[in-house]
Amino acid sequence: MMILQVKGVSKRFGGLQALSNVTVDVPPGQILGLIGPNGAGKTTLFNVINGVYKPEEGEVIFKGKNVVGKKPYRLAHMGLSRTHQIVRPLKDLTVRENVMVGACFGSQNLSLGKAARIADEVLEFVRLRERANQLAGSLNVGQKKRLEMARSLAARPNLLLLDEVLAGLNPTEIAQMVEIVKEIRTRNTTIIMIEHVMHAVMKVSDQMLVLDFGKPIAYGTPSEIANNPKVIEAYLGDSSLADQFNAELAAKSAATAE
Amino acid sequence: MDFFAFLIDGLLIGFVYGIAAMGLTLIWGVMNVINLSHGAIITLGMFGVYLAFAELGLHPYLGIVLVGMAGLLTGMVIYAVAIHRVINAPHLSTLLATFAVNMIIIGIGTAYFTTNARNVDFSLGSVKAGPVNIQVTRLVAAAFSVAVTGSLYFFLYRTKYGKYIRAVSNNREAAELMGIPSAFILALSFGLGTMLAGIAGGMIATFFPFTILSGGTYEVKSFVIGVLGGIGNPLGALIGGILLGIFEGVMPYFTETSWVPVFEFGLFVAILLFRPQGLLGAKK
Amino acid sequence: MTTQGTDAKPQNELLNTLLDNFKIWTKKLSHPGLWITIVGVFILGYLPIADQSPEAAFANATARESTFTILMSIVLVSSLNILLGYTGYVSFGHIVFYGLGGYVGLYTIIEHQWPLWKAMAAGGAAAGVLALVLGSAILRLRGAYFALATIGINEAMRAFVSNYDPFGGAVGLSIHFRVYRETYGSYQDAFLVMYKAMLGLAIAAVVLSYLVKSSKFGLGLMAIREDEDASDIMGVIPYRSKIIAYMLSAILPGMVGVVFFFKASTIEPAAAFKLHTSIEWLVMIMLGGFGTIMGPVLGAYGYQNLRTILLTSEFFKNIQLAVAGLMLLGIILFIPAGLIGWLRRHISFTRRVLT
Amino acid sequence: TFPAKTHAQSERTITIGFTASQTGKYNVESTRQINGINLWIEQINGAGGITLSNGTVLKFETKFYDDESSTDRVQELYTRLVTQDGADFLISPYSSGLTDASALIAEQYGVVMLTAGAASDSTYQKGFTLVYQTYTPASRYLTGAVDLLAATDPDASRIAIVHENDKFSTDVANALNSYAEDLGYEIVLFEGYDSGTTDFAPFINKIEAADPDAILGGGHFQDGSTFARQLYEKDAGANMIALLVAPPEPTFAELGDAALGVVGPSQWEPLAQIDASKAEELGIEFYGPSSQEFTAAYMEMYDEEPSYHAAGGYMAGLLIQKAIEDADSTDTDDVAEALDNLDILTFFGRNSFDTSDDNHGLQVGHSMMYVQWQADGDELVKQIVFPFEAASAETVYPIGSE
Amino acid sequence: MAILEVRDLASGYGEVQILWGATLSMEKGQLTSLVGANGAGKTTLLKTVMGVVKPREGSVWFDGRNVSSLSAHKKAEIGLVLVPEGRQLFTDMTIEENLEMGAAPKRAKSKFNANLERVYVMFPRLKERRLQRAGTLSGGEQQMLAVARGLMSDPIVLMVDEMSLGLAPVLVLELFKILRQLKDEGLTLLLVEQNVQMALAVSDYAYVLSHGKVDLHGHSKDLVHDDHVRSAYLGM
Ligand SMILES: Nc1ncnc2c1ncn2[C@@H]1O[C@H](COP(=O)(O)OP(=O)(O)OP(=O)(O)O)[C@@H](O)[C@H]1O
Ligand SMILES: Nc1ncnc2c1ncn2[C@@H]1O[C@H](COP(=O)(O)OP(=O)(O)OP(=O)(O)O)[C@@H](O)[C@H]1O
Ligand SMILES: [Mg+2]
Ligand SMILES: [Mg+2]
Repeated sequence: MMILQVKGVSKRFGGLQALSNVTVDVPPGQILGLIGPNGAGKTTLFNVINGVYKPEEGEVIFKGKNVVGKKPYRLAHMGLSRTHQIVRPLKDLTVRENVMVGACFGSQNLSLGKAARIADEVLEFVRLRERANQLAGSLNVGQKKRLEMARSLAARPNLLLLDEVLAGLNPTEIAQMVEIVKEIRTRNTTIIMIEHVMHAVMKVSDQMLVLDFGKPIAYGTPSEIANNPKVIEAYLGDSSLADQFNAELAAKSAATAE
Repeated sequence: MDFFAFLIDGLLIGFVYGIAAMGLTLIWGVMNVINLSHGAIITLGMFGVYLAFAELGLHPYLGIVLVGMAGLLTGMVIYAVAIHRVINAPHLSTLLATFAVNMIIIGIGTAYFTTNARNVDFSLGSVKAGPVNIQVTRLVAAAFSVAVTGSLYFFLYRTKYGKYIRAVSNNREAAELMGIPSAFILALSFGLGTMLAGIAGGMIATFFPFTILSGGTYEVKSFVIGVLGGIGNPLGALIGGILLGIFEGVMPYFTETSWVPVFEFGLFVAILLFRPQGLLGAKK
Repeated sequence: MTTQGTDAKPQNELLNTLLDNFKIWTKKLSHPGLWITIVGVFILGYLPIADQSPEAAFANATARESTFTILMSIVLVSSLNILLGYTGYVSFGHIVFYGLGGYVGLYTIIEHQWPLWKAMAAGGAAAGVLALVLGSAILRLRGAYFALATIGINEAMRAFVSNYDPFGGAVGLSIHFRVYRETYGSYQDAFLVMYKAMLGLAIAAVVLSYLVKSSKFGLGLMAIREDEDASDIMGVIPYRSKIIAYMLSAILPGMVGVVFFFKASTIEPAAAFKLHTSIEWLVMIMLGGFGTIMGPVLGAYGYQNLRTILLTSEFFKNIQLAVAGLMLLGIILFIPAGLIGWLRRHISFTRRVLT
Repeated sequence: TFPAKTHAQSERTITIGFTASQTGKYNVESTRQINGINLWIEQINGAGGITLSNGTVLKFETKFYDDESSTDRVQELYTRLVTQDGADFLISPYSSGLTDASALIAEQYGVVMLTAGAASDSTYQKGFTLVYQTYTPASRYLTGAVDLLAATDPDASRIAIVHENDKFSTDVANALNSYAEDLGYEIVLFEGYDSGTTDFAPFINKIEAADPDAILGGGHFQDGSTFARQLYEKDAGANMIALLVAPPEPTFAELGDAALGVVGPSQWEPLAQIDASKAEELGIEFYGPSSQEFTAAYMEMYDEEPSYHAAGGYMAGLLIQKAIEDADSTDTDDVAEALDNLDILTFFGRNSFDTSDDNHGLQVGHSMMYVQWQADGDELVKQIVFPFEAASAETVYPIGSE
Repeated sequence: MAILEVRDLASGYGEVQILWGATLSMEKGQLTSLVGANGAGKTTLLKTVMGVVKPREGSVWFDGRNVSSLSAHKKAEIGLVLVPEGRQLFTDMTIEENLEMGAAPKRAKSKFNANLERVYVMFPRLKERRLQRAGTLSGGEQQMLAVARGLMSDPIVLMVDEMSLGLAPVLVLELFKILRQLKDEGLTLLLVEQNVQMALAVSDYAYVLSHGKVDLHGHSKDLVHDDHVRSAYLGM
């Protein structure tokens, strides 16, 4: 049984075909990496899955039910959580309260007291515990990203959609976040993860889906994807070129430094 | 009853409604400030023209030009004193700041002018068009409204200042970072809105008697018009004003006059519900 | 999260839940801010009626009247704060509930000789129903558009009532003096009843706004205030929550309308649906501190006292409006977060006490 | 009263309390009213006050607050006047709505209240016992205009009644409607307009279509003058126009030609010749200054012609004065009794009150005058045209025929 | 002579102080990178330099002139430009209008057409979507627009906060290439980057900010080999 099936989904904005005929199955417990060039339609796919946009065509089947046309809150109650690429903290609430909203209104429908406990646990988990009483608006970008994460985790989702949670973190912090993601997966939460930080997403994904101009151009394991010429051309860039570029730069800086 | 007469009268007053609303929707659309001193400023415009006419003996239309210039300055001063400090605070703060300005203007105005009605005893006669008797002052006002709308439109959409105004309204900090003097632009926008309100008041004064409290009516109408035409769009305000004028003019043909506001505001709410972006579908 | 074992025993879960609930309620009800506010309002309201001897009653009459005005504002403003402060929706035309309540109440008193409490219930219910009906329509609007719709509704209602004969049309409704004597003995006694009703409503409003704020429902409202779409995605049901908040904020004002117009003995459309008054309510909320429990109370107290001073001072009464405007402007410019916000920011120990 | 009290030549200050609409829509009328009251205070104190038979000399002072033309605080302010400022007598606020609310306070604390500007009859049908009306009530505001029409033009048969949709004007219009119908007139249009109305064009189109001989109605000053100006500019074409409140105000003349021929009901006019000789005809007492004396004194103090609101304010004071004298006491019951029994002629006209339970305090003695703006060379002058015995000029009829 | 110099800068928000005396300096035509952990105060530093956040102590010198008290728009006018964190686009305006606003400083006016041409070549996607509202762009597209808009103002010193955030790898490479090209044309650049490796590779000089102070600075090629940098920021 798949936890999520996307079947032939298409979504248009005016003249722009943001998604065309996207199909993908996600089995429970898996981490699906979703990559693709900027504007490929990744975020739009998330928005279709959780009910923010209604697709013109296709079905989204979550836990066996077609959820097209359902409101986002219905999906949240069914156990779907997401983070936002462009963070959306509830600015005038404290960090803890932000997370409590996730816990209270998510799949578990918790009482305030329980939610507060869960919030503290989750904040600990994403290393924001000491900021719990601060207003969410005063966090910096990286912290806000972790807050997004905490909020959606607190809902105890069955399916978690992560939209570029690694962006804006430095390599050390990325490594920590990757650990967190892995940890979540051990707790039976299925994850779809949009990411541009390749080495990280390659490390954690079971399968990867690549979108380009709204169309799926490749699907497979990370190593298959990494070597897929179509993907390299559209998205990763010529890796030999990258190496060459780096070397050239290094040489150049060495030269000017003399 | 001649339906045509109702229609023409409504149409003509609609132009004035339009220009009265323009200042409000400009400030609102551009600065995201709901200006509760709008009505009071319209009244100041009326008194400006009245005083120029009664005390200085100036022609009312000259008075309107002076009022417009004074309005621009007054608006910029009001902005600097009362609004700039809270422009980044939650939007209720600016609402209340303008409400306070309203209280100050009305308070001083009442103490000084009383609520006695004033009248600019000025007429350009009227022309007969079939069954309809049209005052020339209203025709002039209509033409003037069109001209003002045109120039404002040009200013907002064709000059760099207009674009700056829209940029500042959209993202103040970014505008500042791009080298746009946001404080000045905001003051200018408020000044423009005030100028328009003053001009509208001045025009109204050429054909209606008024008191220090008269602006309130136009303020509420301006809200309605803003919604009809879409907020922040001068052409929308003019068309919204005309629609409202026609509605008010024509409704009494069909029903008792005292029921007109019921339909007027009922329709207003209905439009809000079904076309919140305005009948003209202005920008979101 | 990591320690949250899935293998925890069900009894433990139950126990935990009970314990949680108990903790929450004790914590909720022992918040000093709540009690300070309730006791404050009670003392404020009780002082002018403490001594019922005729001399004291006479001497305190003015205090009773001005306290009545303050209590009334506390109810109105605390209620509006549920919508404005928690949910973030600005209702300019909130007075429509007060006016409608007043009309329904006076109508039942005059036509059906209902006692005050029953009329209050009717006024509150009418306001609640109106909020439900209107809310389901206009709460689909956001931000300024909602605010405008509330103005439209108030104006439409005013115009409608001016033409509606059962409510006396433009002439309004008026209560015969005998009603007070026959039902309550004298107007004084009737007033005392109204006064106590208003005190009760004020305390009810404080408790209601506290309970809402400290509940899960309230948390949902505040999430809506901050970002409606994001809260939707997190599972808050915005539409339903907003309607409930709108109703909660309408019922008490409906009841206040009944009491006030019963006290005045007369109601006319222009007085019942005066837009300007609605805006004054916003002013009071902002003065005290928006989204807080004490803010509206302090705001109402401060604002109405200030108005009394200005209205009655020999020096200012000519230009009291302008002076009030100047003071308001000063406050907005220099303490934009309201009194409570300012205190919480500048005097740290108040953060625990003020709410 | 005990004789023991008489030996002390004590002086007492009597406080007259009221609220005024210093801000808000009733500001003009209310300000004039205060002017009238202040003139009265000045005159009576100047004349040495009132000396009671027990030797007490009464001096007068006022105490007033701004009610902002709103019911919100009017009860609070009247309570303050009575319980803190020790007001001995009250004068009502302007307008019936505010008066209804404040009358409860007067009644509750047993203080006599004279009303001015509270014209609606309903106020006096609410069971008050201490509230007395200075003005002719709303029900008789415009009935005289119909009489005037009947007398000037027997052929006229069609009347349009258009009124502001508020309490006072609606009361007037309703009474007018039944009065005119009883006289056999056809009411071709009966409609209200919203209080904020500024554009009467659609309304006037409707009137024109109804083709009335006379247009009667109006509301308050602002809408009345706007209406008059637009009637003129649109050349509405009725033979007679009579509007409430606005025409008697001196500033109505600012309308220029649009004011010409407009008739308005007035409680009192400076031109009115009311003096002792008239009282003799009626067989009642004449009290206070003559019309000319009042006008002169007022003009000296304020440098403007008194309007009927000013006279009304003065009159309210004068009635208190007369009642105290008659009662020889300031005690509420005594003064109330004196007022109940009062029937006098003053510069303002005749004054007496209904004493029945149903209408206690309603003014029954006084009646309206009707003024019309007429041209006198380049000047606009306000003439009294009805009742004929008080008239200072002939009615110009049809309007514009001059 | 340094074109931009920051001396002992201190600032913060409300009661909280974030910067505790940061000092850095940049030569004309140099590409400098600024790295540091989340919350170290990098963004705050840039905002304080621009004057969006008011400095509490210290000074900012531009081209030998003390500009500490100039407001942000005046700084932009003289050529000190920031591409802010979080894009800060004019979301209700089209791409092209955003670019026009970028060219608000007088000095940029005359070069408007040339600059527009140039950024459209750099980001063909923007050209394709000239009339799309900026708010509806994808995250990465918005980032392109933010950088392009900054370039439109014809800066002398361009500070970019998290340039590569949310960009596809292929585009990141592309952008770094472009920056190098700009630098060769004489532009002075200050990059705040989380992609530390890339930043150090491309820049001449680097500062490491930690807890509101400059912890370490030096030539980029040296810092790459610094043990502390390697463990704290490169994840090695
Ligand atoms: N509301 C909208 N109206 C018009 N176009 C839109 C809208 N939302 C998205 N688009 C366009 O649809 C395309 C897909 O956007 P989407 O946000 O899904 O991209 P993405 O794959 O998430 O890219 P990125 O990696 O840059 O975040 C983009 O070209 C974007 O400009
Ligand atoms: N508006 C604000 N109000 C209060 N505190 C703030 C505000 N903005 C940032 N901070 C705090 O200032 C500190 C530094 O933030 P800053 O954004 O400068 O860090 P940064 O180095 O840019 O981090 P990142 O790498 O995440 O962008 C953080 O702890 C943050 O919580
Ligand atoms: Mg995206
Ligand atoms: Mg940063």
